[in-house]
Amino acid sequence: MSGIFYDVLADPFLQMWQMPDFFIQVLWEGFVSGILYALIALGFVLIFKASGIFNFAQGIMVVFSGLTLVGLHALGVPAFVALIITLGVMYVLAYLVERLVLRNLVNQPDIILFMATIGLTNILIGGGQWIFGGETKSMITAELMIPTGSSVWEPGGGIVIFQHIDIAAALIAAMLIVGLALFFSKTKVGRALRAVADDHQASLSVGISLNQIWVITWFAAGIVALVAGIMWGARSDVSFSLQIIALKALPVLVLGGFTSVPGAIVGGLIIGIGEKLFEIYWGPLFGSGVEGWFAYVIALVFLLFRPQGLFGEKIIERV
Amino acid sequence: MFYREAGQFKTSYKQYMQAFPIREDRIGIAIWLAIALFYVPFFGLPGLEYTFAMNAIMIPVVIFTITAIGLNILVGFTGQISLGTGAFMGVGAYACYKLTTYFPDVNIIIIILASGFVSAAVGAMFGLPSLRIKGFYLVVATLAAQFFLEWCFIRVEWLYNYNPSGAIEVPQREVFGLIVTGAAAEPATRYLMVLGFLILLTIIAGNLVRGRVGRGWMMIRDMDIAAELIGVRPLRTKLSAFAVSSYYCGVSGALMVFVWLGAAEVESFDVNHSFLYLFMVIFGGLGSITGSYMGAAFIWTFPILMKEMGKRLFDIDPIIMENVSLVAIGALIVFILIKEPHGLARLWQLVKQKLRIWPFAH
Amino acid sequence: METGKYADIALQSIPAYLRHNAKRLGDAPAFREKEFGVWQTWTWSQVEKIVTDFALGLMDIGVKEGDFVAIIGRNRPALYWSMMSVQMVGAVPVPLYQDAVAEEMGYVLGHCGARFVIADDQEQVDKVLEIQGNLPDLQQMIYIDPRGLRKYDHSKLHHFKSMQETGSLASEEAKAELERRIAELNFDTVCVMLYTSGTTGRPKGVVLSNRNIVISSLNSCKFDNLTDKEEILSYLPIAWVGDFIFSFGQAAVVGLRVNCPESRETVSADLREIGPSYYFAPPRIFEAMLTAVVLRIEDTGAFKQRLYKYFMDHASKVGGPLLDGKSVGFWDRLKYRLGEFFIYAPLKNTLGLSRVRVGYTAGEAIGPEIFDFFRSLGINLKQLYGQTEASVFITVQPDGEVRSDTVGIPAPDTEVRIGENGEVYYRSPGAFVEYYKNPESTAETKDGEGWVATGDAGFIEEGTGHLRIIDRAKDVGKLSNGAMFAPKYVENKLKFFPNILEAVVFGAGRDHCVAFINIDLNAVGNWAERNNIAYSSYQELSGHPKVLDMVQEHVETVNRSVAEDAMLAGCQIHRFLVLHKELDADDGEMTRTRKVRRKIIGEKFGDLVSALYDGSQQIYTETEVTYEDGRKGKITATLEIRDAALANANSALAAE
Amino acid sequence: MKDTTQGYVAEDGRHIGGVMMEMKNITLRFGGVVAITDVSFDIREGEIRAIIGPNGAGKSSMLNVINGFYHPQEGEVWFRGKKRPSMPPYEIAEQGIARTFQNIALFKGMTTIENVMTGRQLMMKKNFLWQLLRLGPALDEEVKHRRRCEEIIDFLEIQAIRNTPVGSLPYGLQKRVELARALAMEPKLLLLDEPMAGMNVEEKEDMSRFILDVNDQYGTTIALIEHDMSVVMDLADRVVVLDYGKQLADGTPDEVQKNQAVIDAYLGVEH
Repeated sequence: MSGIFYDVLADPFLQMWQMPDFFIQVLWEGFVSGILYALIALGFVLIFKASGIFNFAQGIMVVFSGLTLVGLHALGVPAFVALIITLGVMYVLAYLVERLVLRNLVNQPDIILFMATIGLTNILIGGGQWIFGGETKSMITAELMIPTGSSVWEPGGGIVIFQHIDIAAALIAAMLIVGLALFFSKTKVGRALRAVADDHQASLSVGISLNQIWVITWFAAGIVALVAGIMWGARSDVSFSLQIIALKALPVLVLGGFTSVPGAIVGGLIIGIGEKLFEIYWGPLFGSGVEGWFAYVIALVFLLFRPQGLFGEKIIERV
Repeated sequence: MFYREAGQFKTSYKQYMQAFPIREDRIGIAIWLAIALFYVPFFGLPGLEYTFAMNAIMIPVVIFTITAIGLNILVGFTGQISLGTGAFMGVGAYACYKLTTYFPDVNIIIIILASGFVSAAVGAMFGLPSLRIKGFYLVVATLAAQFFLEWCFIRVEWLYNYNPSGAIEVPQREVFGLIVTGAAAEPATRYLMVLGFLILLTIIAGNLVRGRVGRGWMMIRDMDIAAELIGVRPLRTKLSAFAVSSYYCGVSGALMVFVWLGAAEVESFDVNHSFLYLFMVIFGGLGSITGSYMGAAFIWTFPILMKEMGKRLFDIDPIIMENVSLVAIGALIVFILIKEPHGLARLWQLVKQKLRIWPFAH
Repeated sequence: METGKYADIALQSIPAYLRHNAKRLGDAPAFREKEFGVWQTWTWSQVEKIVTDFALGLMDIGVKEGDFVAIIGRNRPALYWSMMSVQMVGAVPVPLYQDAVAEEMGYVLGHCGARFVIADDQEQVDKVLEIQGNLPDLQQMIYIDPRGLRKYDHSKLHHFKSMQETGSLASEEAKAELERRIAELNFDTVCVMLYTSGTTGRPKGVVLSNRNIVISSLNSCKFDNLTDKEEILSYLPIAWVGDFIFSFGQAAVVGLRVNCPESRETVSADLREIGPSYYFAPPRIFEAMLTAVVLRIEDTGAFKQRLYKYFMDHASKVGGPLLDGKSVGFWDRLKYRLGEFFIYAPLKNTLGLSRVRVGYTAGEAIGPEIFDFFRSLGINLKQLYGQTEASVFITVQPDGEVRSDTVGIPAPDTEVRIGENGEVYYRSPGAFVEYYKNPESTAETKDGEGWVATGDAGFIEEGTGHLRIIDRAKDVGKLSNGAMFAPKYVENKLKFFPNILEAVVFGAGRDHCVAFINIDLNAVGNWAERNNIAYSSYQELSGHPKVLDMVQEHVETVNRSVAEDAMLAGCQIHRFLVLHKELDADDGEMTRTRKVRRKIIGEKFGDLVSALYDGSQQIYTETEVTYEDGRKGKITATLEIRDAALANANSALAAE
Repeated sequence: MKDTTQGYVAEDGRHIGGVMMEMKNITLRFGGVVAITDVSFDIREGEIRAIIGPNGAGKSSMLNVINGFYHPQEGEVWFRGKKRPSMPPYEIAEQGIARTFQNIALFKGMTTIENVMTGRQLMMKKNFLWQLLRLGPALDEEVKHRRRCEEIIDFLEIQAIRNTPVGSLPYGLQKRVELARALAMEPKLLLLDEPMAGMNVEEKEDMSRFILDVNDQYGTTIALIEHDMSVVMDLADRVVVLDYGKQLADGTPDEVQKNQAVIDAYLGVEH
């Protein structure tokens, strides 16, 4: 057996079988980037659920929060103080967005709001570069007491390396998700947020104004962005090219559905693991670099068969 | 104020269906055309150095106006959002490059027009999912096109004739004995060439959007279910919008590389450019050809003028000004969406309306 | 007269002119009508074909020479053509007011014994059907617009189009017969019969011959150099002599281009589109335009208001003189040019008057500030004085001799004299033949030498030779102390205030004058809005004390102005009230041309008149009204009566 | 079995033709919810047919079935003597069925005339090349259809709003524009979804007049749904009454009004 069928259908699996340690390593790498995709997607979902806005700026918020943190530290602010100030900045950002943008665009079509968030993206890019400069920066990993180094696992003679940063990333992400879940189910504000997602009128009965809800969700999305920014920054570096990578949250959303938190996580993992596997085992057939588009094409194919996403409900069109 | 419409009555539908039924509008257009054709090529823009005015402003603005018209057909007239514009322009550029390689003797104008068809075909292909998916989901589909095509521009070496630099370098070509492409081409010649394309493509776009085809697009945009119940076939209509839009993008991409840049790498077609074009369309006005002109001119010249002004007046570092103008454009986008979601075109319409009923207010 | 003496007489009937035009102007536009969104255009040759075919169709259903054929509807080409066709077959067209109620229509149809009716649409057809029982002479009806008429019994009902088709298939004998009939038309054939609404009593049928119409039209066209390039908008009732002369007589003899609006609601929009070069409107339309301009300017920002005021002030200074060709200083001229660009031209454009070369107003006295406003913009607006019996023209203002307080010099070929009682008499080629079936009235109005009494009192101004009209001759009465009583003169002065829509002055045989005032809902309503005066109805607004204060001020201003003229000083208004309802033609209080019927009003509101004279401060009254749909109802009100301050007359005569 | 070829004579003397469309035992479900249960009736050439019922009676669903937008789980739709397979909406439009919508589905970005022109979309055939040149045949075609649309605009007396963007029109006029758009399709069967909902008395009268005029002038078969019984009684030749998805009665307005089940269903619900 030879030719294209062999290359596509048999050889990659054979490789996986022959080098299980490498396969596990690839899976792990994919898992970690999947977690990060999921985090970014989570930010989208939070905002979309609460306000129906497709927040294109979520990706840049990741970069912006990371930059702010690093930038503050570079100015001599101690790491954890900088972290708290950055949280404050994200709150101010959420507040300003609500005040200056959302409030003025209530009842506009979704597409207008979407485009407004593209405008917001521009502001954050320009503003970020203006204040912190456009060059690549390293994350203050050690200062934030994020473990570095690595552990090695040797299953059956092979070798699998686990970066401590990655483990930390996975754990923090998991904690954040659990935290958010608790926030939504246990706190009054969280329950109100869920109510709003179903019915905008409901918020009034809970006694929280829609405007407050928006600030809270945008702030929550900001926190998620900050965590993603730190973790991602620690793995690679903080730079504006991250923004393009952050766009991969979109295919994640397509897979998981725009309003589903579990969907975002599952989608993130599928994309993260899938694209690593594809890049390593099938990529050479195309000449590498397929990571750039794999996620989108998968999402596209997926869309054609299940437009509502993995966890979405079937849409009944009405006249 | 300038309008004298009394006595301009229409005795046939053809008169009504002209592009500019009001005499004063026709005069206005004629004046603009005269400036564009007889003043700019010889004198550039007032207050700016000639070569700079042509190379950095006029030529790209004309080219991007074609892009903006194309994107507007898709986004503004048909309501399908696209973030793949940059890549579709790339398809046009690479197609043009390959065609000149294979047909070195064919007139470059014909080649550029033909390369649009390649782009149209690719655009229609990526438009296929639009039948099943709508809105934000479509954004993902067009991003897929963007990133996949970007990847192709790097990995498929055949596209750039296996040039080790990975870039396409434009050969010199002549039209009517005048050099129009390559470093030796005069700015005025290149400007007039792209302007010629713009005028032709504007007329065609104007014709399309006023007729059956354009109505089909707008029906889909405004209310797709009703459109279907009236007999519009959604697939055919959407694909035609994707194809026409991509044709415009393809032609403008080919012009961009061949007549303006002279050489190009994949960066010229990346997703950031796609955003830029989308801004032009939003800012100028969704669903307006006039708006595409205004949007392209504004979004392109604004940062340049900011930089120039910053340098000349306050001696500010151009990089800072670039960031300032990014923020400014972002803020302007938000502002215009809040104040007038239909962009500059609508503002112009309001002004025009005021002028028509001057001295009254309404 | 320089013009006149039967300018270029060649042809003796309108159908003859139609043929002449078809030859001379062939493919030039003759009629336009806005329909289906565009101005449908017919050339003179097309019109000739349609009119001839329809005439054959008329013969086919039995129209005979001398028959009366009623024409009812709004201004549309098909109705003008119908009149031509009717004339072709030797019958007499009788245009009627389209908004006349069925019984008014019934009287006219019965009086002339119309055998045929050509109606615009279902509404008019229904009206005639309603009264056909009382019309033994009526035989067939023809309609233009088939909408809603499909299910009607078509044994006596025909569609204009289908008759035209029948006509086009007519036999050679029929065609020859038509030619014979056309050939027999001459100056003495009756051209049209127009019913005058008459300020009192039943309408009278004024018979006008081809001589009347053709010569009047020719003379007047020559007077103003009207040519076949002129665009006119036909929007005034087709039954009114003015429209008949402008849209039919003048249109036929020189080939004016007649444009008919899309519907009544779109007249002002259509006016803007067409931009006529020759325009006629009664004073109330100019007044409404000015009111609208003033109100719309008030809605603009401070800058535009100042700009407007600045240039309009300048225009009122030099606009008139410039139009009259008088010499004006260079700087003033330059400033006027600037104003032309910023204000005058755009204003004329929005009003649709940009291209007006000759404009006329007549029928009522026009407020001087209204008249001057339009002239200062550079619109050549002039006045004429005329009536149905004169085929319109008695006196006209030549270019360069235009004033708001005169009505001009005698029209070409027209002689004017003032009778002993001050009444104006004229003799002209346009003077009517007779009142149909009414020899007494004819004899009362027209003497053996052809002099016609206008019924108006006036005098010829010394030096200029211009005629000035005071009032209806019979309305010029005497107060019980013998002083002159000219109610209309006073009423007009009152009506020049934009806030006052109508005024009715009483005083004949009494020792002083009193008045009813009708406020203008538009103007006063706007005024109320600006001054935060709340009101829920016309009645409430008209009774508001502040409104009364305002009206009182106007009345007292008029008193001062009236007192300046010693002869009329007795006409000052001592007491007045503001009526609780608008005077309305449907209630018989006004004529269809919106002239007040003083006598009828005096009788109908007798209680109010006596209250005005008995010194009471308020009066309760009940009034019967007719609603738009024809139902009748009753409204009640308690009206306040005010005393107005009187001015001292400045001559010894009045002081007695 | 009803005679499907012979027509009948309506109250006002109009001759009503044979069966145009027949619904046979239609049942429609959404998931577990049953919207329509075993409903059967026919629509005849040239008649004005009303489907009435209180809110939630399944009228709109029924209209969507006639319209081919919903495909019933059980039952058959027969159109002009043929059983109609399920087909995409645009093919239904090609068969000559036009409709208006309860919640007005005008093209908000266009003016009145442009909206009406969309109704001619199916009849415009000139290809893309002519379209982009907008010359010769394409322009002639455009003019021809524009003229037809203007006639409809004239017919519905909306000349004054010809060039107004529809979004800024009052509700009643929007309804009229929608009717104009449907008429521009020159449909054989016109479906009106609550044509008078939300209108004041005067607007209702106008709309009734237009519906009658359309039927009279163009001979269009009309099926309309309406929840207000009084409106329908003067308008319709025959009425089907639905309640909770079930058919209560079918007959002339007089018959239906006397039907006890109908009276019961309407008592306490309306009026």
